[in-house]
Amino acid sequence: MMKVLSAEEAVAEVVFDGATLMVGGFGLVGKPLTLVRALNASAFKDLTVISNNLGEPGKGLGETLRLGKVRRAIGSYFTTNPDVGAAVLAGKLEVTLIPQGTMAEAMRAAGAGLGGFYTPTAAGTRLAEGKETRVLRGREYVLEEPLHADVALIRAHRADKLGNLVYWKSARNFNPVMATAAKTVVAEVDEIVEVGALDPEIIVTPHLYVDRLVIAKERL
Amino acid sequence: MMKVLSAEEAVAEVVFDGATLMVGGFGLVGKPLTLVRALNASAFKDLTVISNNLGEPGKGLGETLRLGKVRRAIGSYFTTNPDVGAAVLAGKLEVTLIPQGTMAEAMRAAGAGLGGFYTPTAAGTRLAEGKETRVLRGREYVLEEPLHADVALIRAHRADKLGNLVYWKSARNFNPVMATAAKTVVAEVDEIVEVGALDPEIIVTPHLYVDRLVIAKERL
Amino acid sequence: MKELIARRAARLLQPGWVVNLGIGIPTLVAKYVDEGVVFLHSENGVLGVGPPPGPGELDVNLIDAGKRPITVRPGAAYFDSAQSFAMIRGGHVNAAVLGALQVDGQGIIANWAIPGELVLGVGGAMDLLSGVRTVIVVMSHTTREGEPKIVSQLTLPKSSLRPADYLVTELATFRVRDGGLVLDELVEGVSIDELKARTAAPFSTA
Amino acid sequence: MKELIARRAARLLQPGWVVNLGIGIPTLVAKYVDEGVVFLHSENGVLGVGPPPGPGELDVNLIDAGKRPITVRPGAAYFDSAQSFAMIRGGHVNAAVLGALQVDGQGIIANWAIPGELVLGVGGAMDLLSGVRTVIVVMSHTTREGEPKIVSQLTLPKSSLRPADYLVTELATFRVRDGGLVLDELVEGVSIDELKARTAAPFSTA
Repeated sequence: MMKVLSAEEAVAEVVFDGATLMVGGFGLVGKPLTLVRALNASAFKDLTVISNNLGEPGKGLGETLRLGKVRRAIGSYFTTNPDVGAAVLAGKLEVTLIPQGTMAEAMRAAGAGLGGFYTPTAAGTRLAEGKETRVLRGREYVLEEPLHADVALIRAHRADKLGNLVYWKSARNFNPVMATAAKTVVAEVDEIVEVGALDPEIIVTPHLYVDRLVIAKERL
Repeated sequence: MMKVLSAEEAVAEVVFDGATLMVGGFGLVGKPLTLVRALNASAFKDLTVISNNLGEPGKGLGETLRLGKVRRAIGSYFTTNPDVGAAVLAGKLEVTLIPQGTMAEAMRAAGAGLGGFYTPTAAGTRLAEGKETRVLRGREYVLEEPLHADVALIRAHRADKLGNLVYWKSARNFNPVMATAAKTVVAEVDEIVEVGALDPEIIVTPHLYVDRLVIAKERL
Repeated sequence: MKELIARRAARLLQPGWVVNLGIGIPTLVAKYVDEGVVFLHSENGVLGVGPPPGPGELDVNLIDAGKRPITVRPGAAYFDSAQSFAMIRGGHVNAAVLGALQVDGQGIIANWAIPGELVLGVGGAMDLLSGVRTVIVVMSHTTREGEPKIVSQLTLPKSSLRPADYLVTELATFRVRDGGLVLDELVEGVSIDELKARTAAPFSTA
Repeated sequence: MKELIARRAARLLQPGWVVNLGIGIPTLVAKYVDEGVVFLHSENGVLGVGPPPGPGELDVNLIDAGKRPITVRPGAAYFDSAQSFAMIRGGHVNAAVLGALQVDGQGIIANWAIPGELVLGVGGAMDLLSGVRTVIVVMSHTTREGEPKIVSQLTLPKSSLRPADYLVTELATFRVRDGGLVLDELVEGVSIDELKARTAAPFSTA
């Protein structure tokens, strides 16, 4: 059976100073807000955060940033939080920008044990600078590396007691693929049901990807 | 709304001499048997068939082979059909053997618009001969190309009238990934339901991958 | 003006197409398509986006890529970001309607970065350009200052090696053919001389 | 003999592990594990394989990778072949129990091809070897002709660059450590001299 912990316990168990964290969500939708609050309340620092964006000013991961815990952010769209630009200009934050689809695919590659992949996205643009490119069958591709993390903090709708997960509408987004790409995966869920209560046909994240469960206390 | 055709009509519309076909299924489970029967009854020839195996002697794709329609077979496990070996020795069939996971991943790469990927599978073995290999972060990988087809003949359980698909237990296997990798996809299903009857959370193959529907007449 | 552009862009979409709409003017295109005939894809993981929620229909966990609340149509499907972009890159999305800051005479687009400014967002624009079958750019014909946005040479960083297929402004619709712009339609009341005066790249009229 | 090997291999599996069982002797391992504690993965797309179907339980569309009818345990999940092998390659499957034709003194395995014979099958063996965290090889210690299958140099084509972690035969269990075989357990009644006589590769005893 999967360990069920409070968000504070889970964060204390799996996070460490200097850790690379994946945090699910597209904006605040599908973001593990209870876990992020526990992270913000913790003393952990020097974090690398891989997430599509860094919340809004002072909210969610935006608060993590304000608390000075984030050393590096990897994502596709930080424009909605002006704190990000200010932190970069102040030399407090390093940002790596990746096209959103390349980011998702790099996580999948990590979870799928691949050494890298060639994508047409960003070929010939500034985001391909410094990356190896290659023409294959007449088209230019960029070589992208798998994107791994120490810990993924994800948000799902329901879990069974083994850790099988199903999601809710567009709150699915990066969560299933992050679950495959991190060494340790903590899933924040609305509800934990008995083993066998989820139809095997509809499980999106099978339990072998999940290490800890936390009940969500914060909702949108 | 998706076109619903008889298997004979569908095969006549989408297959052509020299076509590359993906055919779903693991053994006979998840194999589109009605479509394969229609294919066998057709005059199409010089086919390249991409399928995990080539059926059993004289059954399903094994019959396609006996009819002399298959020029080349790409798959991972042909051992269960002795006709395959005989056809190869007689110079009537060319076989390309790929590790099963590499085959599935190459189909996914085709469906996902990637130019290729590095997999550790088969590195250092005979199946990597003639392929580019590369050491990345200390490990040897094989560069694999995407695997495309002209037509995929797949088997699902239920479709809605738009072409959204759900599968049945282990009959899922290669079908969803083949649906992403072929120019034209024909799905053989047990039942076609109204649009809206399938929960958006449980759809495995969204309708944008599917081009024609056929009702299954042959069952295991 | 934006509505005019959106309405004319919508006419380029064929029945049965799966279409991804970007943020800004592209969003307005939804008003002019029949969502039962054209299927809207949102890269955060929805196929079958419907109209905004009415009273009592709001689900804060159901948004589009512009983070606005949406509903879904019957026959919709949810999927994760990796699968969503696999659809996009793999050519399974028929069209994307995107905004742009500049377009050159070959149809190459700049829509993400401004030199000298810190670039902190790219989103899915480059992925859409790399994979969808038809790219429709919608934009005002000139900048707020009246400078042409259709230029012979981009001064902003390009978004992709892949050109747009159509370019719709409040003055005209262009098609990209054989590496050049072809005037497809002039908006009523606009003269070809006016169009040429406000366009800094050559285009042909047939 | 096969049952003895299977029973001893089963003891290497830890509670909570996800385990993939190959065809042949590996299949027998299922009899000696508690499927509520060890989760069986089948590469055709099932996590949570249960016992063979009883009367009235048969579903011809529910099989394992050996194409035998199965049932599933509560908490099982189905997925497609691409996702199944992503799990395998990505290190999410704790262990694979595989048969072998030969193993060398470094634990490198040959289990798919025989020189001079037409090779028409590889299946998922190479993928399993590339990705699962613990590889347990189960095999008879010698060929039917009495020739050692543990050899200093493979004469059959290797299946992977990655060695096995354990090797279980009817005579002994070896662990692969620092590139060599280490004797972990001698089956009761087998002498170390007998083991050495039937093994054509060196092994250490600590």
